[in-house]
Amino acid sequence: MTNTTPLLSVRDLHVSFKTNDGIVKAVDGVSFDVANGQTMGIVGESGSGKSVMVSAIMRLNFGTDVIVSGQILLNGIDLLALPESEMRQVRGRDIAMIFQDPLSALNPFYTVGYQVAEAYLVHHPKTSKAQVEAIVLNALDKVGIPDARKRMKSYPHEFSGGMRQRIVIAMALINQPKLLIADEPTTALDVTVQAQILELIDSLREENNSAVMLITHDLGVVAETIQQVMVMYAGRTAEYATVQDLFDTPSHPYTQGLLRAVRSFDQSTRGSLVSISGTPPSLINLPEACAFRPRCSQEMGPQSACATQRPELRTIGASQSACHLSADEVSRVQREAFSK
Amino acid sequence: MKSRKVIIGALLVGAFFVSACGSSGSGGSGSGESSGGRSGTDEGIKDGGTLFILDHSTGATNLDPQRIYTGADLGFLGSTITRTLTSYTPVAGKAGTQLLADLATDTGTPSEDVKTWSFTLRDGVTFEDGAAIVCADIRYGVSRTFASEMTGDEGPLYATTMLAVEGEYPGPYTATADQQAAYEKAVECSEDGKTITFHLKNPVADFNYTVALLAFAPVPKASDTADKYTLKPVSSGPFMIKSYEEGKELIMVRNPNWSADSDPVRKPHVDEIHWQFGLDESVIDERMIADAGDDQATIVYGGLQPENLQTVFDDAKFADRRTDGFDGFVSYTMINIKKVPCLEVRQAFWLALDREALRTAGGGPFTGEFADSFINPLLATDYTPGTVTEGVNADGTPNVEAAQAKMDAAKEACPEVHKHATEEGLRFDHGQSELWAKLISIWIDSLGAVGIKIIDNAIEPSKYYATINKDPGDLMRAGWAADWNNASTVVPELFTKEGGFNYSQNWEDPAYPAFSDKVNLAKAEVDRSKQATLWQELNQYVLDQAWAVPGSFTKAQNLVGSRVRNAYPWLPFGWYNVGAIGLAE
Amino acid sequence: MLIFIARRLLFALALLFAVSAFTYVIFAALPSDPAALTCGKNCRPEVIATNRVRLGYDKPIVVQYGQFLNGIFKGRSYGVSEGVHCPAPSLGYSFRKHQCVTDLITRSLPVTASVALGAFVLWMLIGVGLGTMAALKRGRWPDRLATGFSVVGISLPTFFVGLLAIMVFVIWTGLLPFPRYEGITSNPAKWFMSLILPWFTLAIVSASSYVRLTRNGILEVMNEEFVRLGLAKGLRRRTLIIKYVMRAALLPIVTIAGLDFAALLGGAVITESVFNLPGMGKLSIMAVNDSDLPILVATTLVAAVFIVIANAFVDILYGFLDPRVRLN
Amino acid sequence: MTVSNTSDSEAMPVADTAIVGLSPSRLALARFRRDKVAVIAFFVVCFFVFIAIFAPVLTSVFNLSPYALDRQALNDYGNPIGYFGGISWNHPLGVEPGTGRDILGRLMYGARVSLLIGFIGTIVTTGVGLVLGMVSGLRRGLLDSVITRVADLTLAFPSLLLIIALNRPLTQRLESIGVPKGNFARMTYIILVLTVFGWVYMARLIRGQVLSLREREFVEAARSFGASNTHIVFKELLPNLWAQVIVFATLSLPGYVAVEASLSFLGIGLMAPAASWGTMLGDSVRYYRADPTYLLIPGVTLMILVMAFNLMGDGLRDAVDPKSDRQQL
Repeated sequence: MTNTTPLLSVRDLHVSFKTNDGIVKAVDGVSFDVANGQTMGIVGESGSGKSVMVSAIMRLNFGTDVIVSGQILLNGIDLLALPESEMRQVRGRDIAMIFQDPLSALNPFYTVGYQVAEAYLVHHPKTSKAQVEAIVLNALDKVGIPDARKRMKSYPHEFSGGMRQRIVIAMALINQPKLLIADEPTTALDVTVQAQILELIDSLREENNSAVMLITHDLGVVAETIQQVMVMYAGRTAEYATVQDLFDTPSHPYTQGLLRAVRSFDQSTRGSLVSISGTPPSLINLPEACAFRPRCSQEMGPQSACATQRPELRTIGASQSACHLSADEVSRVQREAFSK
Repeated sequence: MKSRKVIIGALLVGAFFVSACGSSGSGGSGSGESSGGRSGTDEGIKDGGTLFILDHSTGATNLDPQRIYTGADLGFLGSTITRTLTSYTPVAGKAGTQLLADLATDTGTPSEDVKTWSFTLRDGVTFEDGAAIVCADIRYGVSRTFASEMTGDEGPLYATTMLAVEGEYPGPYTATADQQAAYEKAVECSEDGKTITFHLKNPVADFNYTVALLAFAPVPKASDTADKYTLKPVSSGPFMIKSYEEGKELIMVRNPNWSADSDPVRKPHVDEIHWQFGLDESVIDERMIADAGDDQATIVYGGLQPENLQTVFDDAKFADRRTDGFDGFVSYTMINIKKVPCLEVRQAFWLALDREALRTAGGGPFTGEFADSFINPLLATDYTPGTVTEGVNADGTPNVEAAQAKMDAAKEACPEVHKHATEEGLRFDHGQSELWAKLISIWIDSLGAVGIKIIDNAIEPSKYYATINKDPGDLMRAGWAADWNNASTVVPELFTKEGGFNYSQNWEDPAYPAFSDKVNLAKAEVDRSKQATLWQELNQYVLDQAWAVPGSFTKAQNLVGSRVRNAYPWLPFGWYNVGAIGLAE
Repeated sequence: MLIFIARRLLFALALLFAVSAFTYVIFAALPSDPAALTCGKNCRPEVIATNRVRLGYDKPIVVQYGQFLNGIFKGRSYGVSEGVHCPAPSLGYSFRKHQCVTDLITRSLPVTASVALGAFVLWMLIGVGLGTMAALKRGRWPDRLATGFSVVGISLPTFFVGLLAIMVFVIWTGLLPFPRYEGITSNPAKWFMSLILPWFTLAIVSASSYVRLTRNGILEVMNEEFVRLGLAKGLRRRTLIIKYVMRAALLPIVTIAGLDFAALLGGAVITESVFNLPGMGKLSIMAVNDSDLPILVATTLVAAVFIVIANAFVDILYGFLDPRVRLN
Repeated sequence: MTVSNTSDSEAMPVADTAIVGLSPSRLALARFRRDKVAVIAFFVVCFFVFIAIFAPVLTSVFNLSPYALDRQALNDYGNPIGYFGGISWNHPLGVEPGTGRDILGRLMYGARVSLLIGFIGTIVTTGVGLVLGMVSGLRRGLLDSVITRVADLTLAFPSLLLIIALNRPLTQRLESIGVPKGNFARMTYIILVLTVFGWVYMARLIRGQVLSLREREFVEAARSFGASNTHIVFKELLPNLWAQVIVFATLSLPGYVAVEASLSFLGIGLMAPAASWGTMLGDSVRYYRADPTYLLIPGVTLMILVMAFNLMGDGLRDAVDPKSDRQQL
């Protein structure tokens, strides 16, 4: 936790879906804070609930079959309690979002200039045409679209993936939001472009003094720009720490697994990718136990707390971790894991 | 009586005939004749108004006089737009078959040897454009029946068989000058254009009935559009065609150039006749039963559907609007003698066929009465009850025992034919229709009971004649009505080699020459009562040989709107005298 | 864009040519002897021979086809003696109906067009309306209702719907008069009344599949990332549905509808049969029953022309409406 | 906005993991079983198939011959005696007007025709479409463009019109080349034209699939190992296509059943005495006022069968392809 007053404060957030198979608890009691100007990372495998959670923050997933509870406080205002009309004002103005796939995130039927302008006009309806054009031009310039005046009349399919993501970013930042949520913004892009986009996001964050929530399943990608990291597993927080601490002394076996995967990928040649064995659990009717137990590298007996109790988040070393292992056991595991 | 024929083995002509006379049967419980009550009289009739005719078919079969050959059309168009030299008396009952002078001043003057007939045209007879009708118009009209491409599938061929034209005559469109001259020698016009004289190859004692056919109607050469003439023929009668749209409506209005003085036959009452096509049969019946609005001034071309007969005839409130009567047709099954040269098998067929079931499937006793002759009783002079094969049940049910006995006898007498009938099977040609889809199983079942195998050959209607002319089967269904009041238009037509509708190939039968000689005798007989006796004997001869098996004297039922008057069944045509129909207030 | 249009039109033209040749050959080659079909009970070989010449069936197919094409552009005379002439565009002459086929078709086409147009409007309203409603209220009763309607509708054969409609609305309740086609020019009110049942019959059956198409299309678009982004921008739900969802979802549906409509113009065979409407379908059925080849060739061809033109039109339209197509 | 969560890329995998470890077909089966409507539809289809197969046995056991005339059941007008088209103990669904043949018996025999045409038509059409689609997708080049052009041409024709128009001449042609005369030839014709006009849709679907599959890693990989086309088709492509093929076939089957009925209604299908639902409907049209039951019974039966197939097909599609709409939240 940081000492600054949090911009965003999420408390005990639950998001579940009703499906034919039963209730899926996609997000199951997550709490965290994001401070002004801070970049926070949320890391986890596919299916760990990251994207569902950020959608919930924007209230993008409020269908009939979705149940959301808890609190999402933005500057102390509970977004979950806002009427839809006011929530609409929050979207795009206070919180903006960048999507994973820039190829499909832009509406193919309208020019990019129109779409960027639209993002501005929603929240500034009375702006004159010329003014809007100037603002849009400026925004496109800022994200590095060359020849923006001409290009704004082009359609999305006429741009490359990286360019499209820049347009999405321009759109997201045009209202200078306090919080920018970037949901795996680089996954769909070429490796060479990935770094550029991340740098762009970071520089714009600084310029606007916005907070950024960066969601990714790839620890390696984010190490440089992030201050605080939350690792999610099966809809729950597994570990919550600063980047430094997380990398140096990961306390949750899952985090350790993730890190091993990253490092082995970095070092080894192709083909010997180390990953965590097993697949993520079904989120339907999850037992009151540690969700990671079946895949955990530590042998835990059926009578242990691991098998019967859900681990609460607690401080272990420098970070907070939801694991039944004692601090000593954790440090022993840390040593074993990284001495090899 | 009568006139007209159509043939259909319950096919060809569409729904009306299929439903009205599609099956066979005789005797049976029968239904009382019904002549239409008040609608047949002129009670309360007032001139003016519009008469509606509802029709299931998509258009008139034909309006071209030279191509018309069905009773209802002959009567309908003859009474409205097409005049002929002679016509029938416009009254109900037997008197209706009496011949009257129409365009001619009298019913014709034959020569001594009845090989030449002359008719003199009335004064003041005109076409719809006011032009006088002259001999040349009639001569031109008659010449059109020779154009085979025109009459190939339609009109009667009496002109081509009776007229003494030397050499080939291909009709007016393609004839050379010589051919045309030869024709005009056979059909002669007087200098003043008032008298027309027909020269015949053979004596025809009642040629003046022949010319009552619309094929002998006048056509103004200048207006002849050949094939298209059938869309808008020029009228000589009290009505004329204002517009005709196939699939929709034909509108007739009064012909201003027709004068009642010149026409002793037609007494029109209504101003317009709207003939509406393409209506669903069930819908037609439904409207007639409901009798609302214009439908009160409506008659139906076609007749009631069998499934609605119960509604109409079980309820006395329809008594003044319904008619039920014989339509002049005899339905029968023709047997191909070349393929079934065995009397026993033919008789077995007769005995075994379940005519009662067939009649039920076609609508019960209303479809007709089981026939004992090919000559319809309406031809009173020529009809006498025939003697059918012994054992044939009067109620139309099969006599399996007797039939089996005949089959057993056939096994001895003509084993090959027996084998053909029981093993290869007899191919039965009939037109494809929904009703026949049902009837055929009755054939298969009832004949199968005595071992006769039936091979169903449902032929699509448009190819019916092309098919059977090329490749006749063993059995064929048909119906026939006389062209005029003489069995000379029945017996020779159906059973001589020269006949226009003989599909029995009975000239292969050793019994044929005797028959043929006697027919020639009968044709030449000028004494009408002697001639009638000969026809009766010849009819019996055919029954004895079982060249064909009579089915039934068919009936038709109709329902007219409540304001319709003068809608009496006109015997020569088996339908109403439409031109004379009027409306009550 | 111009090149795209030109190429598309050229392709359509080639297709038309292929279709016409194919149609002509199929019909000319198949039946045993079209001339024999013209023959009635008085059938004699001479008559058949005469008719064969009159109908032009004595010439090789290629020549016949050439004459046919020539007739379309220049008009043509039919028959040997006292022949009849049909002015261009002549699609043949029916000796059974005694009329130029072109006349028959110009008379039937308005009927079919009336049927098709009304049914089209209705089915789009019903189909797209219900489909949209179902998608927007997914999982709730309007959705169930609409999907239920669509399943039942898809499973009902057109003729059965038509017959039921007549039975219920005309015979049992008498709510509507007996259907009888009336030209729109001669009596608009009667025209309307006479077509209500055919419209609904056709519309119900077609609408059923459009409910599905629309519903699935909208749901699919709703799941598109760009719709989420729109939402995340703070766009109103209504704006989003109209500008984002409907625009994208309806484009393919409208084009399918265009093709369906064109196909219908060629003749709503079953509906016209059930309701006795003198349109293209009924004309074809009558021609089939009469083995009236010239009419069959012409109706098939006209129907094919509609389909080909509609295809080209839709493709070009797509080029205008969907920016992604423009570049290709 | 209900758009929501479904779009969330993580929602689906979550649902899927519930039954993780099952093979795709077992997985599909499990999903299908959960779909109550589809299961009911499946049993309805089975019921009809059972009746069709055992029609001769059933009709003789219950004495419901489809061909036997029953004069006793008709009045003098040839109309059925009794209410609702002569429904009685002897004739549970009444009798045919005019002949007194049993309607239930005829329906049972009619089911054979409908299902036979439906199944054979589907199998042949699917087979032809599958082969041509694969050839077109794999070979590309000239063969591909020929097939594609023929497909374009086929779609340019008004199919129903041509089916009706060519019915008689083609049936005769078939008979003249030795196909047994009568209903066999008629059925052959129907299946033939259904195939001629039906293969295109299947072929297009398959071609598209093949084009995208052939670019996928596993096919590329197989190719790089020098796998033959046969290997690729049977080992790499078909296993990835079967689900779509089956769904497509199931959904097109009811269409063929309905087409048969429509053609028979127009007088183009089978001819009596064979009983088919279409011919029954065609016949009953004339009686729709006098005997509406006669129209309703085959009509409703046809509707139930077609609907059952459609619902079963829908269920199957959802089961093998859970991304389709119904499974979505």
